[in-house]
Amino acid sequence: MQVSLIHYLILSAILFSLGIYGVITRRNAIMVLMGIELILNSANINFIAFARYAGMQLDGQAIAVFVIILAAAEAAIALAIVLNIYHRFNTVNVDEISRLKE
Amino acid sequence: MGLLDKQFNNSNVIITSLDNLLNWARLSSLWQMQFGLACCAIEMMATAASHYDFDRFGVIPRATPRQSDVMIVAGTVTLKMASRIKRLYDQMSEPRYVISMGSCSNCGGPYWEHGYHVLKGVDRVIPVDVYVPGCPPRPEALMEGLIKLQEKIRNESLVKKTT
Amino acid sequence: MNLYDIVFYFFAFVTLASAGVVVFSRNIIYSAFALLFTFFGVAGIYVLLNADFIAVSQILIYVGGILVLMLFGVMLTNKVIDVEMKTGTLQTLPASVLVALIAGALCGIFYVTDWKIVRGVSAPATTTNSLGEMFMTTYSLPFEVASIVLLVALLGAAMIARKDRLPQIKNQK
Amino acid sequence: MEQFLRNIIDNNFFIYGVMAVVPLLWIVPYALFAVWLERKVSAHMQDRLGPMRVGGWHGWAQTIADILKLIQKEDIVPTAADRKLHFLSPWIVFIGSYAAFAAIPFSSAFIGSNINIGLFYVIAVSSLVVVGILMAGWSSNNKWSLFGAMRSAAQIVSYEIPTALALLAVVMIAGTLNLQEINQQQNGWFWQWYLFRKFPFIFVAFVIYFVASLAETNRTPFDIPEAESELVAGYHTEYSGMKFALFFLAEYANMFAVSAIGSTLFLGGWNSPFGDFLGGPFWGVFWFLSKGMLFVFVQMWLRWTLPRLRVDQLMYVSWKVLTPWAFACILGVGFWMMF
Amino acid sequence: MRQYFRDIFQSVWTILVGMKVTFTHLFTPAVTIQYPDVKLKLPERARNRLYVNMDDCIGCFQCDMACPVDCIKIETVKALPTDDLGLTSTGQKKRLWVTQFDIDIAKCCYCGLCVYPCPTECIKMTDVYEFSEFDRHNLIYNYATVTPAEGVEIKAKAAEYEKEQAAKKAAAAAQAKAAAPAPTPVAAKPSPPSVPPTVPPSDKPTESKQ
Amino acid sequence: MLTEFGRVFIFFIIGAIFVAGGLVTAWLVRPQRWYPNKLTSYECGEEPIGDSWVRFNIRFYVVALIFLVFDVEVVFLFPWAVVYQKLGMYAFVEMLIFLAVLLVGYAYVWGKGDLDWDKPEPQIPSVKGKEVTKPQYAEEVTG
Amino acid sequence: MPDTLTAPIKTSTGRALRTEEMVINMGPQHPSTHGVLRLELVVDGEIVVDVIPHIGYLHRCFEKHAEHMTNYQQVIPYCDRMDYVAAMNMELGYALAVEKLLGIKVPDRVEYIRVIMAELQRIASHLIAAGTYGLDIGAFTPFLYMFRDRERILDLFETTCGARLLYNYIWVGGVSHDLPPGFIDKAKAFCKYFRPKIKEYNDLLTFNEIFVKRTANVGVLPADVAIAYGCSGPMLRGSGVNWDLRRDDPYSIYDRFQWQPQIGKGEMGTVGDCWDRYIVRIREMEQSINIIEQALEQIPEGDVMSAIPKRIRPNAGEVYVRTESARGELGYYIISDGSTSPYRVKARSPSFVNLSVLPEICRGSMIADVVAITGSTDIVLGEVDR
Amino acid sequence: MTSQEISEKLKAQFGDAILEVKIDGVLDPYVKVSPLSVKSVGLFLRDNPDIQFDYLMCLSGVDNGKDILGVVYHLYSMTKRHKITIKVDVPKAQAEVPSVQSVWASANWHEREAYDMVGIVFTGHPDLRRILLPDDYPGYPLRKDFKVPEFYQGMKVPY
Ligand code: SF4
Ligand code: SF4
Ligand code: SF4
Repeated sequence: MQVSLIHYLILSAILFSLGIYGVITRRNAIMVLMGIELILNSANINFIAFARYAGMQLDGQAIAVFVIILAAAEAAIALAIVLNIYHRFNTVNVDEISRLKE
Repeated sequence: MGLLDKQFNNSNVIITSLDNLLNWARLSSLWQMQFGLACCAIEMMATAASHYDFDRFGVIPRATPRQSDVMIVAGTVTLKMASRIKRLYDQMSEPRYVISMGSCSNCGGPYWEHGYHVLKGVDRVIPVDVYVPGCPPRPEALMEGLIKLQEKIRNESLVKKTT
Repeated sequence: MNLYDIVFYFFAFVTLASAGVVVFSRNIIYSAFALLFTFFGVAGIYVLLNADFIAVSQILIYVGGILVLMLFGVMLTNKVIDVEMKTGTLQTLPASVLVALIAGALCGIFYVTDWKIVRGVSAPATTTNSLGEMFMTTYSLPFEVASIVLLVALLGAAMIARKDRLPQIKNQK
Repeated sequence: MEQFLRNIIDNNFFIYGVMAVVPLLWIVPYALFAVWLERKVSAHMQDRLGPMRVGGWHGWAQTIADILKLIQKEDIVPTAADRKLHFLSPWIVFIGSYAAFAAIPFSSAFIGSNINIGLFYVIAVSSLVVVGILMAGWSSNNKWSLFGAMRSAAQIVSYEIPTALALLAVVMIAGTLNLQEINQQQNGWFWQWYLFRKFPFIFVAFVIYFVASLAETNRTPFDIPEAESELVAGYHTEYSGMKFALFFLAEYANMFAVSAIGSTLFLGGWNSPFGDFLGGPFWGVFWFLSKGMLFVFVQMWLRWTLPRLRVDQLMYVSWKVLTPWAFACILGVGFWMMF
Repeated sequence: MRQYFRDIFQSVWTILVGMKVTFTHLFTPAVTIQYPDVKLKLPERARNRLYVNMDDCIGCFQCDMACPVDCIKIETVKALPTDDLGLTSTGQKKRLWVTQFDIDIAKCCYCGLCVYPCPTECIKMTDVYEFSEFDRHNLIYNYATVTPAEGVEIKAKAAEYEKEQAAKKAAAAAQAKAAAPAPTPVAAKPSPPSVPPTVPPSDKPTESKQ
Repeated sequence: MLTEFGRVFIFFIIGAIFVAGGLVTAWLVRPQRWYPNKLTSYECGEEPIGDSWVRFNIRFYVVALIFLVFDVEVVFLFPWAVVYQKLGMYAFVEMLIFLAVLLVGYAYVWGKGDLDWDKPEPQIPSVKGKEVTKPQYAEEVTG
Repeated sequence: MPDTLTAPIKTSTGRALRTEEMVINMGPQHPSTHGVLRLELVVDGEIVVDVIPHIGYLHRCFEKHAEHMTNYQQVIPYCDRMDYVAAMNMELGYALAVEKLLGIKVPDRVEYIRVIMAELQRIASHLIAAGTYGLDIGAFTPFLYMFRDRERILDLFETTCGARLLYNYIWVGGVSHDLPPGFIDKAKAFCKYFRPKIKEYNDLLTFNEIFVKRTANVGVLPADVAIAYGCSGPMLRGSGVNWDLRRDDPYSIYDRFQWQPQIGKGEMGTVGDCWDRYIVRIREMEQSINIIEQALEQIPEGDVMSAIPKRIRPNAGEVYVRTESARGELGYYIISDGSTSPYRVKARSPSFVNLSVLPEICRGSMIADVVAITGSTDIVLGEVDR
Repeated sequence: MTSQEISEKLKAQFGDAILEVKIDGVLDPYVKVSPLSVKSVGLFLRDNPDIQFDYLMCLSGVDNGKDILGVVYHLYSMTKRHKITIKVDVPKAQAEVPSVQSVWASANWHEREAYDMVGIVFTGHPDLRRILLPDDYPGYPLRKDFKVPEFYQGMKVPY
């Protein structure tokens, strides 16, 4: 079967699910962030696949660039927060943190 | 299990020429472990310095034992240091060689009699290939020791020696 | 099956397999390093989709930036011998079910939808040029907004991360 | 399958494959030669002779013996180390630095891959090395390695900014990221080189690029990640034998890669400095390699002249000296081109 | 701010100055002595391996006593009146067999202290420095001209002679003072410190060159 | 059809093949005589105290954070630089704004000292201890 | 989650580490510990929280050997081996001490020869100090230049006494050989050769901005701390204390020469930083050249062996004699019980004392600074451990 | 100030704690003090404005034979430029001397060395560990009755 849009979409869907799985199941805050990165990547694949196949043209790519940039900003802030939390509570475990907060 | 772990029973042209090649490489590129103990180390530094230039033989100092081929024990080995030397020797990757430089590491040197804290010869903890006498040995003497060691390496062989 | 397909399957495999490692590995440092391959694979996918600029940006930002940041984060917050390192998981079963559902639904939707595939769209010769023009023209507002976002990220991150960082060096024994 | 095979042949797969191998044929002899050269240069700068005995004339076979010896060395993975990552990291480091050669134009007729964002690609792909180094340092479970890796990562990452900004100044004039095109634009006599245009902005950019590239390749005065007098051997402290050789090779490959980029962007790449004199694809290789080696020589020269910086000074240089000046260059070029 | 620019200027300037220095050295001839091909002539007073001219040694133990390291091991046996050991080059008569004269060159610290007290100037330091070995025991140099076997023989002879002498003396004493309590002739010759050589006799030929 | 990027990909493959080849050759040749002492971690001949996998200090981090933001900025700057000549004034002004905003951030982190690698002020030791009365040094000694 | 799994790691002094701290052993095999010093660093990231020096890896039992020798003369080779880079200075101190014990006066020529040798040795030693210091900071080339020039001094020594490193030259009551013919010319030629070389070192290393930035304001040792810790030599002078035993407690014939002790002035940073200690050494080399040139001019003819006693047998008593070795105050405390060998010899070695201040000045610096500071104290382990 | 004056001052201040003063007939004049007073003597010597011994040149542990160990302090004043030797004798069985580490910081390592070599315990020393020899080394080598151990950690010690 010729690889076409659908392949990319399914690929991104699986990647997305994996990301979601990571976000849900992992307790380590950094792991959660990694999951989020996976999700963002899968979204980007969609954008670009549409750009290529579904006439979104370069707009898709431009949006993808913005997504990447947002991802970077998000990663920076989120990791800074994680680190700060770590300094406060000496753990990056999400449950632990919510318990300690009380 | 690599080639160097093997021992062939009889030699042929391939093995001999391979032997020669590998031995040549090993003897031409003896990286020395940067490691000096006492006065002899100063002469060792002088050997590496401009006037004598160890680099001519392909000897360059490496700071980590993992990447060095020859350990030049230059100086007095004390009891406190002996276990460290042993450990460092252990950490070197094979094939590895040891040159004992100077009276002290040969057999305790001037400290052999009353040195309550001096190991009387580094060969009590690690195997030594070449002993370079002198206190301290002149740089030339160290080089001569190195050439001796190269000679020894040249004669190593993958073929099992029938003794 | 032509070369294009093979390469696609290769990258898809790299991406998914390493993403799997990221998600399922018990060792967070493995997860972090597996992320390298995920990003790389995704970059390959982008290339296949004619998005060369994005692909390279992906490598530059994700691998060179975000991943390094993550690695630092992991190394700063985890001890390998800790229990934490082997990150605990929770609600594995419900999560699996949920995620399977999501995946199924998504795939299904993607599959059944009749995408309006525009054929014959050849990629522009230089995406960079076009992208540059677009940033300057069509997307000039988002472009400037991005700068603000970045500014905020910079300030925020620096502010949050900054703490009384200097250790107390006691001059007393 | 048949289709596949035909595809391969149709696509000149082999030719491309061969083309991809060519840089390798350059890198390995070059690395051997560069190491030898470095030892000779350093020796003569220090009033000594350097390798003299191995192989006869001026020890020309010295590095060959070295590499043959490294192949014979036992490979040690400490018990405390993480074996998988320990194994993986030389791959990443070497592949990362090798891949950069894909976009480097060796001559007008030879370039691994004439991608139109070549420059951007080279910058991006070199960041793979950071991950490899971090992996090496972390997996060794050795304190010196870890320090070396951390420093290295922080350093490479910080100097990527001035590097990119300095290159950007050229890109603004060139209007393309395609290295081959950039080369073609500098055709002619040497004053056509970007180095001498828009004086002094590009010149400053060039200096910034050169300094930053020293840091990216961990050369003195920025060799703190492997600072022998502090960190023993930095991130490859625990590596022996062939794996170490790969790190070594990667380092020298990197040295050449940054030199190649520098000469392409600032010194006209494969262009002859004297108009058409000795021009053409064949001589192009010659000019290119000699310009690259000139850079490499200067790197060596600096290495044997300077002491090394401390970590905080390193960051100072990157963030407070090079980056602002690079910005200034960009703005300067921008204004120049506008008015 | 001024400091900032000053620093930058200073750095660039001093780096250039340094580069000039190294660059000029690139073209100054190297000072290296290419050792195995070129060998330096050592000065006259060079202190390297010891050499003992056994023809001149009278076995006086001076060098042994002077040595701070105790690496000289000498064993002498009184020569029989019948033996003629010859003269030293300074014309002194040798009265002792030097059955063992070992210098453990591996212990020696080349201080030269043994050289000065020697009455016949037969122990001296030479300019030979190339004598590394694969086996440490080869570094014990025995200079004695008598082989170990001969040494044993000489010792035996000497002991015999001693015994004879003692017997004679005892006899004489007994004759002279038959009544007096005989002095007990203890084992007349205090057996030489029979420390076995710490190492098997080396197969190295005795140093006789130079 | 093998695009230019396909050729790049071949470079990756060749690189990998080279590494593999090198490692395999070495594996064929080299000896392997491991024993526990050889595999201990190197720490200048001492036995390591504690593990090196400890938590590192945060100061490695802030640099990476700042870097990330600038990295992203570079991604924007490249397409801009390429089309700069073509678009002229408009692009220039737009980029000036973009840069200005970021430079504000840059100035901020510079001012706040986040660009500095954390370095404690040099600690100058002093004579201490309760019983101490600092002796005075005569001129000719300290002068 | 608190670290329940790991017991708190402790340093060798028993201090438990905080979470972010870690202990690194620098040495005994480390390129920049100048031999077999081991520094136990407690670091927080790159910042050094505490330094615990461990010495003794080269303890060669000098004092025990001295007691076991059969006569006083035999101790001299062992003195050489304490500070092997400045062996002449070590011998000189010992010879002076025994001479004081015996009450001998040595001939003038001997005094001059000793001064020449001691000063040449000081230059040789400072060359090693400065060279390895450059190495510590990462500059390789100056090290080799300095070794190259040091080799000339060694040549002078070798022609005089036959040994390159450990001379056994200065004896109780004299020296072992008279100067060889042509020595004075060669020494003068050396002085002439050497002066311009100092400028070369300065160009290449001393005033290099990177070097300055690496060493200035690092490891500041104020004068009072230096005195309290008993520092001496270039270490003390680097802290701005104008104190040189050659001038302030003159021995031998140092009062006959014109020269200036050099002190740190804080030109590049604070008084007493690493750069000051380094520059003191560089400038001292110049002063030593001055002394040597004067001595070469003034040296009288005479016999060098006349005062050597046949038998050294001092009366029971004790003496503490100190001299300025290349590293500082070298003291010999000799107790004689009236026999031919010393009852007790204690060497107060300058490096040992100088090293003890290291933890003070290292605290709160960075790892790279520790290297710089250790280098600037210029220790020789043979002398620290004896 | 001459040694005479210094010793007189000391005598006036400490009286009985000054056991012996020897100024003539020796090369280095010395004052012998009782072990327990050594720290206060040190403080006095350092802080008295006329004396100001701010520099501890050397501190040696000595085995005086006859089961007596001794500590010898060589003091110098940088400001006043005079010196004196202080001596302390302690019986081997109870070799304890107060530490002067807080008086002169340089005493720290010297005392550790004396402890290591001769086995004198300096009370009040902040960190009295062996300094030169390994921690588990048997005996104090500079005592006259020291016997070289046959083996140390499995390594043969004598030749
Ligand atoms: S052999 Fe001599 S020179 Fe070498 S370390 Fe021993 S005493 Fe020093
Ligand atoms: S040179 Fe010195 S150590 Fe060697 S034998 Fe003579 S006196 Fe003994
Ligand atoms: S001093 Fe001379 S003569 Fe006497 S035993 Fe020694 S070598 Fe022989």
